[in-house]
Amino acid sequence: MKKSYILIALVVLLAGAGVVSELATFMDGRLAYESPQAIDHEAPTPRELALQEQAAEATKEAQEQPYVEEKYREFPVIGSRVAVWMAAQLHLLFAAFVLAVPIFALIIELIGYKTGDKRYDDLAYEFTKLLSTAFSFTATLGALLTFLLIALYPHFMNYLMHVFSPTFLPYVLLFFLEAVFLYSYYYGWHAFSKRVHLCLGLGLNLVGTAIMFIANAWLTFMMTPAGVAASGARISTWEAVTNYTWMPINIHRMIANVAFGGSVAAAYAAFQFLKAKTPEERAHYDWMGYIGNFVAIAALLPLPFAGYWLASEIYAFSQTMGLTMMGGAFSWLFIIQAILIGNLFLAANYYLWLGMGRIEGAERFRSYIKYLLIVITGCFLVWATPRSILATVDEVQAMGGSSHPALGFLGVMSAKNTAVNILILTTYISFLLYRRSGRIPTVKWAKAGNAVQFAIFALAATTVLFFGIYGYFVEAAVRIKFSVPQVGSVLAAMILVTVIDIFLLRGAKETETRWGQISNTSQYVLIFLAVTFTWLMGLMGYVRSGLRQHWHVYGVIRDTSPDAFTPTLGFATKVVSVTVLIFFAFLGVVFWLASLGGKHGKPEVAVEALDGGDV
Amino acid sequence: MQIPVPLKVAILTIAATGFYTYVGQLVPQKEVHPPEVVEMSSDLSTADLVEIGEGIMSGKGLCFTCHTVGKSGALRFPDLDGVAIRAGSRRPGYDELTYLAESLYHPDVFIVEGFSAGMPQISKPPIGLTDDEIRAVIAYLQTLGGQATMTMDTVVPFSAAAPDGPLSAASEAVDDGTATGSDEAEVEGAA
Amino acid sequence: MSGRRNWISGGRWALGLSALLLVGSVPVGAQVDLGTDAQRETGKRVYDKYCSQCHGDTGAGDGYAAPFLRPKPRDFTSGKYKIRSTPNGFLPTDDDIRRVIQAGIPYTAMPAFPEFSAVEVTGLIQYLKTFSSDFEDPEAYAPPLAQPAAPPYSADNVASAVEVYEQIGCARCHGVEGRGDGASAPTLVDDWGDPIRAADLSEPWTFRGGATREDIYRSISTGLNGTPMAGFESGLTPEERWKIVDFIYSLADGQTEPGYASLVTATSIEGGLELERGEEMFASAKPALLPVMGQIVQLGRAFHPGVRAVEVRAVYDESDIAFMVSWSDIQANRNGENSPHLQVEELVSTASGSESDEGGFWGEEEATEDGGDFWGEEESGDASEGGGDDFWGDDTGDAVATLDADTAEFSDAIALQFPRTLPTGIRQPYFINGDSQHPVELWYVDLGYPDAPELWEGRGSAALTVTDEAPPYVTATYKDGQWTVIFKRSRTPAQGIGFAEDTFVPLALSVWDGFNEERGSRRGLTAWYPVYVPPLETVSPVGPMVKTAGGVLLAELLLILWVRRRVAKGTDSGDLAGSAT
Amino acid sequence: MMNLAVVLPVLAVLIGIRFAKPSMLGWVTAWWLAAWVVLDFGFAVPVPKTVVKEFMGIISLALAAYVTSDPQRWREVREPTTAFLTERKFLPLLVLVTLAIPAAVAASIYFDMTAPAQAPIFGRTVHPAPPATLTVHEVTHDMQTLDNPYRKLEASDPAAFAVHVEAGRKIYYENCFYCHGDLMQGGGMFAHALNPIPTNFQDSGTIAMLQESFLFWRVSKGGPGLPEEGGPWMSAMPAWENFLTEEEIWEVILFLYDFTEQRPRALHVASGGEGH
Repeated sequence: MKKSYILIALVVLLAGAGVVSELATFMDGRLAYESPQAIDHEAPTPRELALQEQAAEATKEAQEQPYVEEKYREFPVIGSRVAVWMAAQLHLLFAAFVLAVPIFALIIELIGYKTGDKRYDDLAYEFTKLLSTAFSFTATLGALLTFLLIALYPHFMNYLMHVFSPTFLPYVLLFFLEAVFLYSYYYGWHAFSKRVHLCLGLGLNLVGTAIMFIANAWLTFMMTPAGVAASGARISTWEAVTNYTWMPINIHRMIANVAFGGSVAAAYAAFQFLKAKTPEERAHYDWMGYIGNFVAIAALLPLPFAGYWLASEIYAFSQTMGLTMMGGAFSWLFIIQAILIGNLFLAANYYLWLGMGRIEGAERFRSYIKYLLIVITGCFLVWATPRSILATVDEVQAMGGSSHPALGFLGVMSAKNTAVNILILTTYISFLLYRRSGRIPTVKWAKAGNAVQFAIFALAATTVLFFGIYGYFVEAAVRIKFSVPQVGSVLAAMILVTVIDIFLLRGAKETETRWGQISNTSQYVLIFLAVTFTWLMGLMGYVRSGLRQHWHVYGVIRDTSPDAFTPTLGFATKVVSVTVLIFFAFLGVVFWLASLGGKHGKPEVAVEALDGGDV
Repeated sequence: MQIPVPLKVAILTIAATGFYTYVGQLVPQKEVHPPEVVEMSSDLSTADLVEIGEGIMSGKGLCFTCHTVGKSGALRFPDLDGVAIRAGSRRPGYDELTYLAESLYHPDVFIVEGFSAGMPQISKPPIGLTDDEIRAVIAYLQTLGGQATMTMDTVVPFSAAAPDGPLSAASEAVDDGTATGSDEAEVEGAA
Repeated sequence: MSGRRNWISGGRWALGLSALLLVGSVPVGAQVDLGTDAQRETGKRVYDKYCSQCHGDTGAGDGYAAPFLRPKPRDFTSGKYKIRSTPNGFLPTDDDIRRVIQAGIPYTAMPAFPEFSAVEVTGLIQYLKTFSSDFEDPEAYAPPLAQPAAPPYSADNVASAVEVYEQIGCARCHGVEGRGDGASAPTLVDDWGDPIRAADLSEPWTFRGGATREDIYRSISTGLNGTPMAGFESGLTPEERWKIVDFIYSLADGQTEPGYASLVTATSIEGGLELERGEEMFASAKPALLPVMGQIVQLGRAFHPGVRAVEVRAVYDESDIAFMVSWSDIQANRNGENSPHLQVEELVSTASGSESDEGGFWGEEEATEDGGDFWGEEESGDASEGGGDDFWGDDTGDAVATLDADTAEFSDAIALQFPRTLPTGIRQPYFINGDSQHPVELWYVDLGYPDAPELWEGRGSAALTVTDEAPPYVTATYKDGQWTVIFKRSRTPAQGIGFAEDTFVPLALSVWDGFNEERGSRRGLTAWYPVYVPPLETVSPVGPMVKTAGGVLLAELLLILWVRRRVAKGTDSGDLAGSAT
Repeated sequence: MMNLAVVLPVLAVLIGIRFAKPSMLGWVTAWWLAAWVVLDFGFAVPVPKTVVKEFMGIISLALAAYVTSDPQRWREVREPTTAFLTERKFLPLLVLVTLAIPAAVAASIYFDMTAPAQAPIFGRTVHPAPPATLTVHEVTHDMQTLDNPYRKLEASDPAAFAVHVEAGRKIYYENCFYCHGDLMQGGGMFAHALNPIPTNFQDSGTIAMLQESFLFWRVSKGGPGLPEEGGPWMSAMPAWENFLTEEEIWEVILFLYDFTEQRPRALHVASGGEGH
C-alpha cells in the first residue's frame, strides 16, 4: 500500500512539474502575442524581429571577429593547473610503476635462470602480470595529460614544441617499441626460450629508460632551461635536452621508480596475502611482499644521495632557485618530507622486526630492536626539527629568536646529514639482523668476522658523527664538503659488510623460515609503505615543479595565467592526497584485473622450501 | 562484523593520506604570488613613476636579465647607463622620448651598432608590460644620465593612446609582425 | 646569585676595615692593587675588541658610538664610577667593576659580558684602572658601605616613606609620583655637563644599579658618582633608607621586569564610550605596555627617544572604539608645534669627533654641543658635590625658572598608526608611515592643541597628508609626570580601517617628546602590535564541548563493544590488524 | 640549556622503573610521560608547543612500533587492556575512565575557547631567496658573481684589509649596534622593541651560512626590500643604501665576519642546502 502511495505522489509531482512548465511557456507566448499585429497576421511580432536582428548581429559579429590564438583556457571548477597537475601526477605514478617493475622482474628472472629455481621465475612472472594493465593506464593517462596541456596551455605547448619537436618522433617510435617489448615479454613468458625472453626483458628496460630520459628532458628544461636564447628561441635541441638537471633527474627518478615500484608490488602481495584462503597462498604472497619491500628499501637507501646531487645542480643553475627551495617558500615542505621519510624508515624497520617472527631462532636478536628503535627515533626527531620554529610571540621572545637555543643545533645541515646517514646505516643493520636471524654461520672465522663487521659499523658511525659534530666548528664552505666522507663511509661500510656477510654465511646452518606465519599487521605496514611512497612522490613532484614559481620555463617563458601563483603547502598536500587516492583506486582496478588473470594459474609452491633471504 | 579486506585497505589508505594532509595543514601556509602588478593611478608624480619603473625593470619587465647599468666590456645587450644622454641624438628626428618609446615598443626597428636584435617585444606577452608600465620604465630610463620629465599626462609615442603620428606607419609595419623581411627593410630605411 | 654573595663578603670586608679605621690610618699598600703587566695586557686585548668602540681607545668615553649614546659611555679617565658599593665620591672596588662588566647596565648601551673568563675580567679591571691616576692614590679609596640584609617588604613603610621622600627632596628630581618629572629634573646635567635624567622610579627595570630592593638600597646609600644623585649613607638612617626602598618598590607594584605585551586586547564595555567618562571607562581594560624605540631608520633620527614605553588600553562597544595611551614624560610641553611631516636637523652627526670633513649627510649641526639652550644651566652640575644636609644647593631653583616649559619650541604629540586596509596576508605596511603600495592612517594629536586632532594618511614618510576625513575625538591630560590621551573613533568609519569583531588590527604608535626636541621624523615609535577586538557575543564553548566529548565517548563505547565482542567470540588472536583466520 | 631540576628526577624515575620492572603497559606509559615532561619542562628555554607536539607524535609512533613489533610485548600490553575493558571487576573504574576522557577533552576545549587571545603567529623565512640582480646606488650587480671587493685584500694586503675592517667597525658602532647590539648577538638597546628581533650574527646559522653578496643585499635593501615570500614583513631593518655608500656596506660586512670570527660562504659553491 505504502509503496503505491509513493508512486502516486511521484507521478503527481511529475505531472505537476510538467503542467507548470507548460503554463510558463504558454504565458510567455501569450505575452508575446499580445501585440495586435500578431493576432491578425502571420507576420513576425516586434519581439521576434528584435530577436532575429539580435541573432543576425551576433552572427555577423562572430564572422567579423578575427581569430585570436588563445594563451590559456580554463578547466572548469578545479582550474587548469590542478587538472594538469593531477593528470601529470597520475600519469607519472603509473609510468614509474611500469618502468620500475621490469627492472626488478628481469633481475629476479635472471636469478631464477641462473639458480634454476623456478620459484623466482614464477615471482618475476607474477610481477609482470601487473604490468600490462598498468601500461594501458599509463598510456591513457599520458594521452589525457597531453590533451589537457594542449587544450589548456596552447600557447606554452606551442613553445615547447618549438624547442622539442625533434624529440617527438623518437619518443613515439620508442613508445611503440615499448609496447612490442612489453607484450612479447609478458605473453611470451613461456613461449620463448629463456635467453630470448631475457633479451626481450632487457630491451623492454632499455626502451623504457630511453622513453623516460626523453620525457625528463622536457620537464627539466622547464626548470633549468638551456639551449635557447633569452627570447626563448631555440638554439640547440640537444643542449635543451642535456640541461643542468636532466641527468640528476634521470638517475633520481630511476632509483625512486624502483623504490616505488617495489613498494607497490609489495602492497599488491600484501593485498593478496590478506585475501588468501590457504596457507600456500599466504606463504607465497608473504614471500612476494618481502621481496617487493626488499627492493623498495634497497632503492630507498641511496635515494637521499641522488637527491643531494639534484639539489646541488639546482643550486649550480640558479642560487635563487636553490634558496627558494631550501630557505624560501618551500623550506617547510622539507619538514613534511622529513616526516614522510622518517615514517618510511620506521615502517620499513618495523616490518623487518615483525618478519623476525616467522624465523626460528630470531629471538636472540630481539633485544637489539630496542636500541635500533632508539637510534631511528632519535634520527627521525633530528630530521624533523625545523630550522625556524613555529612559535607564539611569547615563545619567540623566550627563545630570543625563531630558533631554539638547544634545538637550533638540530635544525642545521650538519645535524640533518648526520641523522640521515645514521638512519640509513641503522636500517641496513636491521636488514642484516633479519638476514642473520635465519642462519647460524658455520665457518671457522665466524667470530672474527662478526667482530670485523661490528668494527666497520662502529667506524662508519664514528666517522659520520665526527664530521657531524666537527661541522659545527668550521665555516660553511668546509662544512658542505663533509657530506662526502659521511656518505662515503656509510656506503663503504654497507658494501664491505655485505661482502663479508656473503662469505660468512656460506654453508651456514639455516633455520626454518615459516613463510606466511606473520601477523596481518605487517601486511598493512606494507600497504602503508606504498601509500607513503606514493604520497612522497607526489609531494616531491610538486616541489620540483613548484620551484619554477610563476614561470613555465624558468626565466624564459612567464606563466601569465590566473594560476601563476604558488599555492600554499596545505593546498598542495590536499591535491597530492586526492591524486594518491585516485591512483590507489585505479591501482585497485589493476590488481583486480591481474588477479582475474591469475585465477587459473595459482602458484603451486612448496611453502616449506621457500627461501627468500637471499636476493 | 568482519570488515572485508578491500575496505580495510581503503580505510588505511584514506587514513594515511588524511594524516599527511593534516601534517600539511600544520605548517605555515604561504601563498606566493607573482610580482605584483603595480596599480598605477592617474595622479602619480614623476618621482613615483621613476620608482615604479625601476621596480618593473628588475621585476616584471625582466630587463636586467639582459641589460646592465654601468657595465662595460663584451655585453650582449646595450648597457643602459647614461642612456638618456644618448637617446636624444641617436636617431635623426627622434627626441629622447620618442627614441626610448620606440626602443621599448619596437625594439627591433633600430639596433644599436655592434649589437644584434633579440629583445622581445615587452609590450606583448609573456612580459606584457602595459602602456603605463612602459611609461614608468621610460621615466626611470630618463634618470639614467638625465632628468625624468615623464608625467601621467605625457603622450607616449607608439602607445595605444598616441595619435597617429609620422611614425605610426613604421610601428604598424612592425606591429603585425608577419614578415620579418619587411622589418629589416624598415631598419634599413630608418637608418 | 654570585653577585649577591659578593655583596655579603664585601660587607664582611667592610666591617673588618671599619674596625681598622677606628684604630687609626688606612694601611696604604694593602689597598692599591694595580695588577700585573700580564693582567693589564690581557685587559687591553679585551678592551680593544669589546670596549673601545664606545669608551674610546684612551678610555675617555669618546669611542665611535659615543656621539649616539645617552647616557654617554663612561669616561674612565675621571675615575668616577656610577655603580659602586663605596661612599659617594670614592673609587669602586674591583668587585663593583666586575659586577657591571658581567651584568651590564640595563637600558643603556652597556651590555653584559657573561662570557668573559675570570682572568679576562680581572685583566680588564686592572686595565681600566690605568686610565685614571686616581687609582694610584690611596686617599681615593674607601671601604664599601655596609649592605645589610633586606628586611621583608612592609606596606606600612610606604605610607611613612612619603614624608621622608618629600623631606629630603627626592621629589624635586624624581617627581611626586616618582616618574622622573621633578621640578628640577629638566635641568640636570652630569659632571661633564651632559644632560642627564632622573630615574623614573615607576620603572625599576631601568635602574642602572639594578632593580632588586638590595640594589635600590645600595644606590641610595652610595649615590651615583658623576651625577646629581648623592649618597645618603650619612643623611638617612638604614631604617629610613629601607622605607624609601619600599616606597620605590611599591611604585611598580613590586615588578622588576617590564612585562611588555605582544597584543592589545580590547574590552567591551557598557554605557557608551563617552570621553567625559575619562580613565574610568578603561578600568576593566587590560593594560598593554609597549616598548618604544627611537626612529633611527630615516633622516631626523632619534637615538634617544624621550619616551621609553607606552601603556595602551582599548575598550569598545557596538559602534565605537576608544584607546587610552599613557606614558611618563618629564615635562608637559604644550607650547610650540609639532607635526608628523616636519623636517628636523640631525641632532648628532656621524662626523663628530675626529673626522669632521664628512659631516653633511646627517646635517651639519651638533645641537648637543651647545645644549644649554634647552638642557638648562650648567651650574647644577656640581650640586652633587655638596653632599651635606642640603644635598641640592640653592641654585637649582633658579635653573628651574629659566627652563620653562611654556617657552618650549617643540610640543608633545602622539599618533596611533593603523594600516589603511586590513592586511590580508602576512604583508603589512612599512612600520614608519607606510609605503606607496600600503598606506597607513595616523590618528594624530599635537598635545599643545588637544582639541584639534588630525587624521593623516601616510604613503611613506615623504608622502604624509592630512585627510579631510573625520578625525577621532581626543582628550589629553597631564598629571604627575604622566600623559594620558584618550582617542575615540567609530568602529566603522566611512574610509580607512574599521575594527570588526574577531579581527587583529595592526597598531603602531609614535610619541614625540617636546622636551627632547622631537618633531617630525625624530620621535619614539613602536613596531606593529595587533589590536584584538573580541566578538561582542562570545560563542559559548558548551556546544563544541558537548559535541566533541560525545564523539569521544561514542568512539570509546564502540571500542569497548568491539573488544568485548571479539573476546566473546574468542577471535582475539592478538593481531593488531584483525583476525588471522 | 637543560633544566636539571626536571631532567634529573625524570632520569631517576626511569632508572627506578628499570629495577621496579613494571608491566609493559606501565613501562610504555612511563617512557611516554618522561619524554613529554622532558620536552615540555626540561629545557631552560621552553620548547615551543608546535615542536613538542611534533616530537611527541614521533615518540608515540616509535613506542607503538616497539610494543607491537613483538608478540610477547604486545600481549603484555593487550591483555591487561582487554581485561580492563571486559572484566566485571573493573567495571566501575572503566565507567570512570570512559567518562573522564571525554570530560578532559571537553575541559581542554573549554580552556582553548576561553583562553585570552594571543597575537597571531607569522612564520619567518630565515634566508629568503635573493633576487638575481641587485641595483644599489644605480649600479646593478649580478648576485651570482657579486663578491666583497675587499675580501681579496685579506690575503694580499692584510694591512689594507685591517683598515677596511676598522672602517667597518666605526660604521657598525655608528649605525647598527642599536639593534644588533654591541656583541652582535642581536641584543641592542632597541632590540626588545622589535619584532622580528634583530639577527644574531654570532649564531653560526646566520652569516656563516651565507655569501657576502647575500648580506650586501640585505644590508642595502633592508626590510622594505624583502621579497614576496620573505615574511613576516615587519622587519625594521632600514634600507641602508639610503645612508651608506657601497664601500661602507662592504666594510661593515667585513667587520661582521671579523668580529664574530666567522667565514662567509664561499662564492660559487654548489651545495645541497640545508634541511634536506
